[in-house]
Amino acid sequence: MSTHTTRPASQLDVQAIRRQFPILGEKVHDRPLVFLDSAASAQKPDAVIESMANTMRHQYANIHRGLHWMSERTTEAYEGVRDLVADFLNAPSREEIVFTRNSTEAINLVAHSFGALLRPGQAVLISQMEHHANLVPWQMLRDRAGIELRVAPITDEGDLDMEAYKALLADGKVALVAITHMSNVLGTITPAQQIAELAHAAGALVLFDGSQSVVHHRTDVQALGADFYTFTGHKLYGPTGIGVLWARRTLLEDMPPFMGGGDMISTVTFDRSTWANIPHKFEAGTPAIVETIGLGAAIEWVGKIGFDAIAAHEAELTAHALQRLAEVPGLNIVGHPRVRGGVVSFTMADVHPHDMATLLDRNGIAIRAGHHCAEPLMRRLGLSATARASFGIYTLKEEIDVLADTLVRIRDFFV
Amino acid sequence: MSTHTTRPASQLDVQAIRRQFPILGEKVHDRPLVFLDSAASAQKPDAVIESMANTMRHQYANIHRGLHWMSERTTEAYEGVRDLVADFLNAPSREEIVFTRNSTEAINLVAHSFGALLRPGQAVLISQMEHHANLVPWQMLRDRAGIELRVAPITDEGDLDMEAYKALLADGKVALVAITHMSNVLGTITPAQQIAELAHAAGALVLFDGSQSVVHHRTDVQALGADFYTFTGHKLYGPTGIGVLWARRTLLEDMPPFMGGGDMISTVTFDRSTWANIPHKFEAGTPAIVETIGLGAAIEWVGKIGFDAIAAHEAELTAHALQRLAEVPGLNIVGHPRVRGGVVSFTMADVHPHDMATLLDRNGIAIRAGHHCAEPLMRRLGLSATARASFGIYTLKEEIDVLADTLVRIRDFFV
Amino acid sequence: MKTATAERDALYDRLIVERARTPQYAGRLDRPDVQGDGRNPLCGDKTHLDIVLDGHHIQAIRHQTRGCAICAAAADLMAEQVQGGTVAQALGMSDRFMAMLVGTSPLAVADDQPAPLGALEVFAPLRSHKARIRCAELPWIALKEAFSHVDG
Amino acid sequence: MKTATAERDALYDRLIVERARTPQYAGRLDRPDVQGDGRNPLCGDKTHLDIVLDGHHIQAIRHQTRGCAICAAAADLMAEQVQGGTVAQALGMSDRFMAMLVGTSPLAVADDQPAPLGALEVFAPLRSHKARIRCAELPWIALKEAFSHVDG
Ligand SMILES: Cc1ncc(COP(=O)(O)O)c(C=O)c1O
Ligand SMILES: Cc1ncc(COP(=O)(O)O)c(C=O)c1O
Repeated sequence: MSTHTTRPASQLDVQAIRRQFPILGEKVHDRPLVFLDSAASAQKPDAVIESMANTMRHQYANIHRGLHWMSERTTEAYEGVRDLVADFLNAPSREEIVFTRNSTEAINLVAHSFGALLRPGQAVLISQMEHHANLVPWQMLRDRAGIELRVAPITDEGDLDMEAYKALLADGKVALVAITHMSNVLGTITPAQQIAELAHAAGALVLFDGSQSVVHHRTDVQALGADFYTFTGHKLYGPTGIGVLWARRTLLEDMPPFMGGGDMISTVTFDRSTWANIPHKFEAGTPAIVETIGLGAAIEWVGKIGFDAIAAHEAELTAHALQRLAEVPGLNIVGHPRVRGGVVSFTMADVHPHDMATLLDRNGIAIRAGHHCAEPLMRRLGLSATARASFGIYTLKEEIDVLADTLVRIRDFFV
Repeated sequence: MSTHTTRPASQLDVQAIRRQFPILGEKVHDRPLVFLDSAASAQKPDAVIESMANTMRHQYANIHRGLHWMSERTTEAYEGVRDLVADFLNAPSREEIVFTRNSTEAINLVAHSFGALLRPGQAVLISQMEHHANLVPWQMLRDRAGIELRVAPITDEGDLDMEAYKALLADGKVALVAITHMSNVLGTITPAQQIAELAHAAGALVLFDGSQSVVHHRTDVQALGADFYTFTGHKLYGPTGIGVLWARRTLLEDMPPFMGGGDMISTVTFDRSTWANIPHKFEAGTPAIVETIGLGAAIEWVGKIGFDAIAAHEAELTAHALQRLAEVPGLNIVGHPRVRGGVVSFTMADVHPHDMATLLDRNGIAIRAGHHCAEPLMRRLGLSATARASFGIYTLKEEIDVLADTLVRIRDFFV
Repeated sequence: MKTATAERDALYDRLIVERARTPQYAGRLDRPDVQGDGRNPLCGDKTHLDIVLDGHHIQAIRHQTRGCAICAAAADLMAEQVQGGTVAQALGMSDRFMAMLVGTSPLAVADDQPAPLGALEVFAPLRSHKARIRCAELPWIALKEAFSHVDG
Repeated sequence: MKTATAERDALYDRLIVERARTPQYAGRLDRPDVQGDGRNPLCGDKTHLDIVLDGHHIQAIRHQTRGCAICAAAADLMAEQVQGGTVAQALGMSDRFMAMLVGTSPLAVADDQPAPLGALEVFAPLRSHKARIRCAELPWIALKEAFSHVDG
């Protein structure tokens, strides 16, 4: 049916993959949808949609506290995803996997519960390229707990400035380094292993915001030397409403709970309550049961495709995009990091990113424009907004060509 | 197809409704599923399942920050549910509707953000029949903020002891009354309007935990005189992962945010951030987009059936259950409140609730047994556990008969 | 090719693109009687207005705008439409403009008072691009602020 | 009718129901050498063990159990099986019992050591009722606690 016949050099059969995403057959303003906004949220394959629908159709009840068949089977399915996630991250133990709504909640949980153990005089160190999700919670902690918030600068290319980073660790006051594993604006993949080594050498723990990175390559929290790691289901071809915090067991054990309620307690009296074991201590109330099961389906689906194929495909797309976009008159690529994932930001002389986005949309092309929840980074870049195209498993080289061609016409129209 | 032909006196065509719940056709241990555990979590009609699946199949993208068609349409769908919820609760304004994961998170949000405005010397007043979700967050607040936690007793019948309640308000120290609108154990529907009037007269605000009650009758937060109201989607035939906090505008405006991140800010610099307007101030990060849309479908679905029909049907079921269960030898109904919803707890002489639950399950009947996340209430009742049957839109009188008959056989088996 | 895109985008009328590129009312005034500011933190757009009044009349108006084409053109066309009129007329036009954008009025032609929006009607297609409505509204928000202490 | 339910529930073997109703090893001992407690906060089940030792041998054991039939029968049948044996034998039996419940061992018959679980095998059907496994385990957890300071 499709007129796209080129097959990327990677092993991925992209057309076969696309057929598993019903939405990719939709039209927008009478044009075929060209979806280049996966970094904001990825589309969902049938496997995920059906696993959720089938749970609700055939095997659903509230979990943990039920003694009946539906409840036991649903509990098994839910807890089974904890094993899948532990495996996905190569976590030492399933009990170190805490389910949250999204990456934002995972980071807030750490800021609240690990943050409660920090004292004035200690510092949290973030970077200049953080998403608001890995910035505002630390700011709120700073204002609440009287700790210091330090910001590691980036280079003009968009890499973490490692010398400055080391200098900021030097006085030994930093208790926690919280840094993105991949920038949602610049595409930068940060040298997580080195960041962790330097942090540990300075007596600091390290949290990586893996919201963008887990989608593009295999993640191994042990090899990275991470202490905390977070990601969010909806960017990993999974459902909304589900995210993950991984943290080392001893940390989770020492941290006070975040929210109180059912399922997170051991015993309750009006005077005093005691907490359940990890990870349940951090999962109050009825969790996002169906979404967790959907996340499991997403992880299994991605696992079947394999990160070797995914990474190869996305590297090819990104290289192609950098080349084609560079040819567009007046276009300026924002960020030239050493290692990058499938995200490219750009601006265009005389055309505001919002106008680009709207005009692209009129042609069926979905990109994002704005500050990408990274206002301080925009300020560092001297910009108020960028346009951003981002790629996923289902992205075609031809779609990038359509983007580049349309940008040329938009530029013509404006200048 | 079905052999059930009786039609309840209420207007509800229960068989037609049941056909919309695929799971009700399932078998458990080779017996037709008799699902009497809706108070823990209700099953989902096709309308909800399909609205979620179709969103993911045809019209999905991240919301609020996108300028493209998919994002705008998804934003409209998501924000449209805020209108539906405002209407569902008869809230004065859509901006007073905050989406959370569940009721538990809604209460924790209030305990955290409203709690931050309380000072030592002030008190929060709960009741003896609270779910842990409306108890532990206040306990944590007490321990954090040095406020007092008071507990209003219940009568032996399972009603709030109104005289004692008044007495606990008398010194004017209570800043907030947080009480369930319907007990998940006793079925008690509390006199919310009267509770609110007395609270206000004593200078206290009032929060109702509507997790159980919104399912059974029409809710009007203005008529009740509530200041805060919470409920949870999965008990209202809606998805997991989505709950609601309603609060009066001025309260939400005065409260500091709960979590930090994207979407809840107005401007961000490393020094200082300012917050978005309500309700966005309280919705950090990518929300449970698809689940919110599913909640909207649930509310519309329930609305089409109408609370008059639902309440009549459930009243009939509950009366029937009370009568049939009273005939089971050795069975003791726990709680005889003045006004009750479709929840009946019971114990049986010489048979532990867990054994009842497992044996009922072997016969395809799903009920709940345990402390129902209300340990202090169990202690008040002098019990360690109860069995609980709970009814929903799709429950048949015949299913209650099957329950009662099977309980008689279980009792025979044990005694 | 140019036309292909342009045709698809009634929204980006040539007038909008031209006024964004070559504004007629950009700049500052020496001694403004009132000033107004609009800022959209979500996208970083800003506009500043200087206004000189002569009684109830808007004698001169200039804007300094940093933003997208929609916002820049909206500021410039607004200035063109309100200069020379009264404050009350400007505020009335503001209401009709907002109503047109949210689609509550059929192209701003009310029954009793057929005051047209003139060139401002090029913004009507924004109705189907809700996220961009704020861009066109921003200058009018600044105008309202400028007049918030002036009697109509 | 009685049989109908009973047949469906191999899980609730008559032995379990009888021992729950009429335990043989319920009660306290006057001067226990060791004691153990098990408590499942989720369901409120509790068991207390008093044990009199004679060297490495379990001379007498009594339990006081408040809980469901599974828990009560498990405590009573455990007492019956371990009384008279050594501490090491009891702990070995504990391991085999747990393994049977989680289904890692085929009915507790290991290759080299065919030590059967005897009457305890009535609990095997619990495998498919994961939420109830804790009920049967509770007395064994109390036993482990009792022996935690005793050399096997
Ligand atoms: C009365 C009551 N309050 C609160 C809750 C908590 O609801 P959720 O677990 O969805 O947060 C429940 C249900 O478990 C309940 O019955
Ligand atoms: C780098 C980064 N961190 C955190 C987040 C927040 O993810 P979520 O909104 O799912 O919590 C995002 C995505 O928006 C992101 O790109």
